[in-house]
Amino acid sequence: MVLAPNVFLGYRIYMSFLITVPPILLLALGLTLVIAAGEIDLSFPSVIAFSGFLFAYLFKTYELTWLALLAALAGGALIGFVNGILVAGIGVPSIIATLAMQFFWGGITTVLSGGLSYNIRAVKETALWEVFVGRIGVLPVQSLWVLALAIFLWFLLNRHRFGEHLLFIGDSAKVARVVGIPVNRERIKLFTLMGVLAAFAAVLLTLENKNFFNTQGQGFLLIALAAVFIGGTSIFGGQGSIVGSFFGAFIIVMIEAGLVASGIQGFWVRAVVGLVFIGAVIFHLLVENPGRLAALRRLLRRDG
Amino acid sequence: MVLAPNVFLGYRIYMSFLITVPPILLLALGLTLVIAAGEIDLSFPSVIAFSGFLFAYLFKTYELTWLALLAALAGGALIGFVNGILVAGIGVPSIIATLAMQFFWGGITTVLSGGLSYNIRAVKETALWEVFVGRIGVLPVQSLWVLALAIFLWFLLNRHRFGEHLLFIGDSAKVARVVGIPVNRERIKLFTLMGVLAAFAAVLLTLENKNFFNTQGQGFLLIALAAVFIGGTSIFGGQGSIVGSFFGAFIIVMIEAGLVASGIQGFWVRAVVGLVFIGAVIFHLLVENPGRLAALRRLLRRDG
Amino acid sequence: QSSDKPLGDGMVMYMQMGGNAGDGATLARTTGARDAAKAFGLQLIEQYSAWQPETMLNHFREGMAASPACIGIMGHPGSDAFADLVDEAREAGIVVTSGNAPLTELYNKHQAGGFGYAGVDLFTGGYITGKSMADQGLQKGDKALVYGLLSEAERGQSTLGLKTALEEAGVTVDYLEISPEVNSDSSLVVPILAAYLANNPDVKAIGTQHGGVTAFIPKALEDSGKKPGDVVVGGIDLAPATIDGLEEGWISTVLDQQLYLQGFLPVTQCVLSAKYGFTGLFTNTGSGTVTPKTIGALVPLIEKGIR
Amino acid sequence: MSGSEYRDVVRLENIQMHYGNVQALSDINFAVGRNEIVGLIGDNGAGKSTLIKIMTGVERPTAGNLYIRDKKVDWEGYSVGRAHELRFETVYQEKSLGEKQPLWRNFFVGRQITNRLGFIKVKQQKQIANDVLLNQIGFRGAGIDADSPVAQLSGGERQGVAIGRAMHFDSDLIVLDEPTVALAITEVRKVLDFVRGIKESGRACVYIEHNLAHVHELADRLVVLDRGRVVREIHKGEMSLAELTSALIDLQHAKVETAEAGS
Amino acid sequence: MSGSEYRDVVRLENIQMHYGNVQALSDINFAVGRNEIVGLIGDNGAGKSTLIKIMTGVERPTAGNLYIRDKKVDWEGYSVGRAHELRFETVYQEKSLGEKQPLWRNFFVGRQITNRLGFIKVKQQKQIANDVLLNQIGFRGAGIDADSPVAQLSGGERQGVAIGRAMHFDSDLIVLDEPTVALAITEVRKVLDFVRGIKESGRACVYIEHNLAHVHELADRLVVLDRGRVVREIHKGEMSLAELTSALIDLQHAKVETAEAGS
Ligand SMILES: Nc1ncnc2c1ncn2[C@@H]1O[C@H](COP(=O)(O)OP(=O)(O)OP(=O)(O)O)[C@@H](O)[C@H]1O
Ligand SMILES: Nc1ncnc2c1ncn2[C@@H]1O[C@H](COP(=O)(O)OP(=O)(O)OP(=O)(O)O)[C@@H](O)[C@H]1O
Ligand SMILES: [Mg+2]
Ligand SMILES: [Mg+2]
Repeated sequence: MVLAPNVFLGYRIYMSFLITVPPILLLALGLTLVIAAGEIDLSFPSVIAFSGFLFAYLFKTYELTWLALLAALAGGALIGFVNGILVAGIGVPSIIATLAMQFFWGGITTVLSGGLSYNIRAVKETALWEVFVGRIGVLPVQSLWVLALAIFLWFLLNRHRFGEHLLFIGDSAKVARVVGIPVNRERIKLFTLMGVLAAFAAVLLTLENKNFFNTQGQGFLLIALAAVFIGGTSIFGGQGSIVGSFFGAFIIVMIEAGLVASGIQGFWVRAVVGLVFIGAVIFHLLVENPGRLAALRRLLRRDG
Repeated sequence: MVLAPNVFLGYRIYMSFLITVPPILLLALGLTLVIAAGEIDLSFPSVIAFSGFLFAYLFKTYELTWLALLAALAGGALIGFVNGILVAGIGVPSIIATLAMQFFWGGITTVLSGGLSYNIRAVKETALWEVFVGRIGVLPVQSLWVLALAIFLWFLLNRHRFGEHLLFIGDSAKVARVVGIPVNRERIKLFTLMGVLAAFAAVLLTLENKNFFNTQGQGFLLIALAAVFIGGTSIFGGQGSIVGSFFGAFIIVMIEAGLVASGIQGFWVRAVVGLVFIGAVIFHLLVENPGRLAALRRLLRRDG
Repeated sequence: QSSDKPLGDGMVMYMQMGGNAGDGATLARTTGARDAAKAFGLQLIEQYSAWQPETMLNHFREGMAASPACIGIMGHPGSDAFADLVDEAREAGIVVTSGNAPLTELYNKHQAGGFGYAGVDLFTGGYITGKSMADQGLQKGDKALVYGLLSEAERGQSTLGLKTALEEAGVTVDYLEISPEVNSDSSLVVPILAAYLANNPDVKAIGTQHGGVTAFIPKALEDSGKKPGDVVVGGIDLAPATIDGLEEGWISTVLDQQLYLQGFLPVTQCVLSAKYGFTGLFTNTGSGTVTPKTIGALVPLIEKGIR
Repeated sequence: MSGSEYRDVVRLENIQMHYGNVQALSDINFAVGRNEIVGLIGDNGAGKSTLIKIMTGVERPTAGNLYIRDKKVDWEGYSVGRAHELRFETVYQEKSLGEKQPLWRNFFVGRQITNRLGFIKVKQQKQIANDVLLNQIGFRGAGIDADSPVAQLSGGERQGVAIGRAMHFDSDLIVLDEPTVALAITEVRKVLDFVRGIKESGRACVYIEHNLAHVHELADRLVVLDRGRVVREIHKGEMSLAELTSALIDLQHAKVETAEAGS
Repeated sequence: MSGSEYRDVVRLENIQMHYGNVQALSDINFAVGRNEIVGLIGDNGAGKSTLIKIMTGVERPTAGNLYIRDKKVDWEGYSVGRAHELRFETVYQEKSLGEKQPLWRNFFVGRQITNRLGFIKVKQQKQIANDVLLNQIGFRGAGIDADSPVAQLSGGERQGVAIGRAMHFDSDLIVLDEPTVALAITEVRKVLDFVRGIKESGRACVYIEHNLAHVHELADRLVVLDRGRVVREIHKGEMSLAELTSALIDLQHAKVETAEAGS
């Protein structure tokens, strides 16, 4: 950012972030809850494709708008629910279950769409478009939606019974059972919620692009996860930072753009992204616990 | 397999698997140890690229063979060691550290190679080639190497002090410390070992293809992880099945080849892979614990 | 000698399709190959490699193990990587033919055995796009961004061609590499290009040979406050969004590889060579660009995944 | 609820429990009366914890029936949450606190004070938790309050929190699995007083404890488990502490002998 | 090794321990003589476990020195593994068994019997582990042997394994943090006999226990910790059990009063 002042002084670049970040942010927020509960969801890229397809198909074929939105959300809920059943009901570890489901639903989307992408330019004329991805002045409306959702999810995680249950489940599922939390039902709810959030991200993305791409969502896997981790949510569960993920999503999107704007040469960008990523996380850790550096020095001599 | 008998009755397809599987198997074996210790490594795709580059570059430019092999292994060890320092020394959770390092080393490889691929057909004339990827009759030699390594790693995990330490660390790092295991040093060793195994996979791959591709390895991420999980190693650490990963690697490679050969339409393959994957894991679970199905039924009424 | 049975009856062909089932740079090839397979009555087995060269090599090995009549390969791994494998396949009597990226050495060696090529010369394709951009009003000394995949040796050729053509026209070229995330999900390109445009307000042209990226350039321009025609844009492939871009004037020129032919022709080559021993044909499937003026007629076909 | 008519707060009938090949409980019958303190004693591994886990909804037995307030309860619908609703409160032997969570959450988890939408009244919860910590449990440790995460507590402090929680939710049946473990003398006294208080306020308690002096003094009835079976019931006053102790030691010797004879 | 000349097995000097803002220990001096059994007592959260964790290499103090057999030890090189090498053996209050691992691994982990290449002699380890389980600890539980994973054990059985392990590696200093917790009567007796045996065989022991009857009987010297400080040392015979008990209770009352006066 420091390297390219003229870029980051203009408002336009921020408006562009306010368009790109919302879908990623939605995913990151959902993942924050999932990870806080000690689980993981890798199936969301396929929700982005599947729900995006449902929406675009219903709009293009039947000119449905609000119903298409509902169908897309229901599709996401279905995928999430299936994940939940696999994880909570059958006991498949979530990393495996959701990975398999990513394959499955991604494949189903390709089959259903016949591999085609859809152009839904006409959607721009609908009220739906104005409500979700229109502009207030220069401000993209979707940024307000995700802001509201972020606040809601903060309260859900930190102030609601459901969120507390997730935190305890992530802390120790055994303890959670013993204190009377209906562990499995909460897990099913959690995955379903994640599916709905991903589906909403899919709709925002499809509306904004006015196009459904058969492969949409696949590039979001690492980015959304990285946003959560950069934000300081621990992979070990029992703790999740909605605020951290909020900023994490912006940071991860801005890193590459910032590097590009700063004029770093093509091939270097990715290596520098890796460095910035690890640097941010280490900075986090050291701020929280300055003893680490000493520990590191000690380690290289003899281990504790 | 049932669907394409003519393909799977011939010996040739198996010889082809004995070429395709070894690099994936090496990765899966290494990951089994890593996951048994409660960690994860996502950086190996970049080791495949980086070490492959070192090997190909040194061979092409200086006609080094054994030294090029050594350099490639050393490169893998370096990446693994850095991972270890980040995880054990600084305390970055391994999923984040290795993800960032995947970006970083992948980027570095692109920078170093200038984005070029290298053709090293001349390597076929070297003793190195014969020793590692030659043929004994129709049998690819690399299959013997990985078989030997699999046996060695089985003993390392199940019968060696180091393996026992990994199992305890994966079970609970706190307990491991308290019983006197040098947790962090063992973790560094573990990641270094994983780096070396991935580097060896890189060399086998590069030798067999007689080419270094700048993007090589990226397709292995999910496949190698899936092999480990299909093999029954638990994501929760404290337990790892080398034998399971061994068969898992074959199964994962054969699933797709089998589906393709069976003439299933291209679009369906991905969806069916997902189904077979989840089916295999669930089958595993139900065989181990037949009570699950009852639990599932119960769940849908009221939660325990 | 003809009979009631179609020409390819009883033949099996393994064919590498490129990326992932249904992605923009792959779909029309699949459609073409399927149509040809239906027409000739042969059994087509599709292999998708996510553009990974080492996967293409493995797919070849697996295909060879099934002893099919023919194998259609992608050129990405290069002649050297394929050389021994193709030799082996030829010895086993399997016809091999290629597409998308030329394997000149193998073509020269095995042409007599039916080794053909259907595709553009990647460098030339890029070069044509660059020329076409230069023709749309770029001046000496203008600044252009080339956004490509030089890190992938074969696919990078088209980027190189693009860059060369622009440089020959006296344009100053900035180069940016496409990251794997953008490669698999092009919507992520928008903020990156927006940032570039903000930092380089004087840029006169953007060129890419990535189909997904092409489709999103109009959005990036719009978000950056540009008007259609402010920046000369050259791209590739006719995704629905790209057509929009052309129609609205955001995109100035697009290379049409005619991917359908890259599917149809290798199957044809296979049947003809396996049945009648014809030699390999070298077909350039695309030397033309589509501009806002010529797009109209193509739209209906594109929506069916043909063009 | 406690006003309705019933004889036993809880009754288990012909309970069997297998863990894989291990038979932890065989054919157990066990009941707790309305205003009764039942001491459950027996060797390590006798099955005491397993029994109370079944009783309070943590585990589901392989066979057997459960009656609560004389009404048969379906296992399908039974869980720890349900037991809470039925006014059963338990201090488990295994850890039952979320390590990373602050005390105020641990205190109320599963029984949060919420508004109608399920949002937690944090202030109120903290206040009550602080009150219980300071006044009922009597923590004076450096810097421990409702916001401290459990991970910072000493072994005894954790045990104290678990018991304080049970004390607070004043229930009809209180199940204590070795509650005085890890507690210092004064705290032990508090727990014993608490158990006496249960009796006085007309409620029931199941009390597991290896310290015979404690159970002997408090329990109305002692149930002795041995290798998954109820081998003896002893009513208050039937035996002196010394007699009880030697009876139990005899039991163990007998066991060793039969085991040796059997092998 | 035990033949060499030294006065104290271990000595801690001016130990400070902060956890963030919490000061768990302030300026502790604590030594254990060659053939001495030291009882460490005090309230919950007084700092007993913290002190022995520092002594045995689990935690590193914020300040202070460590002397082992009168030689100063550098904290940098000190760890649980090192303490084992120096023949210190500890039973910690927190769990110290790998849940998913079989008992034979838990028994020897960190001190495996291996060949020169580091490969474990499994048969030998299992044999010894089985022997200790059956004969020394005296498990008679259904189906518990060297191959059982810890997750299957009852609370007391786990404690038994941890102590059995400490008994087996016959060391110069044995540190026991509430070892009788969760054990049944006969097992408790075994532990007490074990501690007596330590003394008889000329070795040393630090013994933390809330049951004053036990420590009072066994310890040569009692050290009383209170809120991170050593507040009292009591030598054998100096006080009767009853005096000791009331002294400790007085101490706590005094504490409450100063705390209240201070606030
Ligand atoms: N990891 C930690 N972080 C913060 N505070 C801690 C930590 N470990 C211990 N403490 C605090 O230090 C103090 C001493 O704890 P310690 O475990 O040594 O007590 P103890 O004397 O063993 O008590 P008990 O008899 O209950 O086992 C306690 O107040 C505890 O809250
Ligand atoms: N999850 C489990 N899997 C297998 N066996 C188990 C499991 N839980 C308990 N057991 C076995 O069941 C028996 C009874 O265990 P339980 O915990 O009920 O004993 P307990 O009477 O509470 O003992 P303690 O006094 O030591 O706490 C033990 O032999 C134990 O090994
Ligand atoms: Mg118990
Ligand atoms: Mg303690």
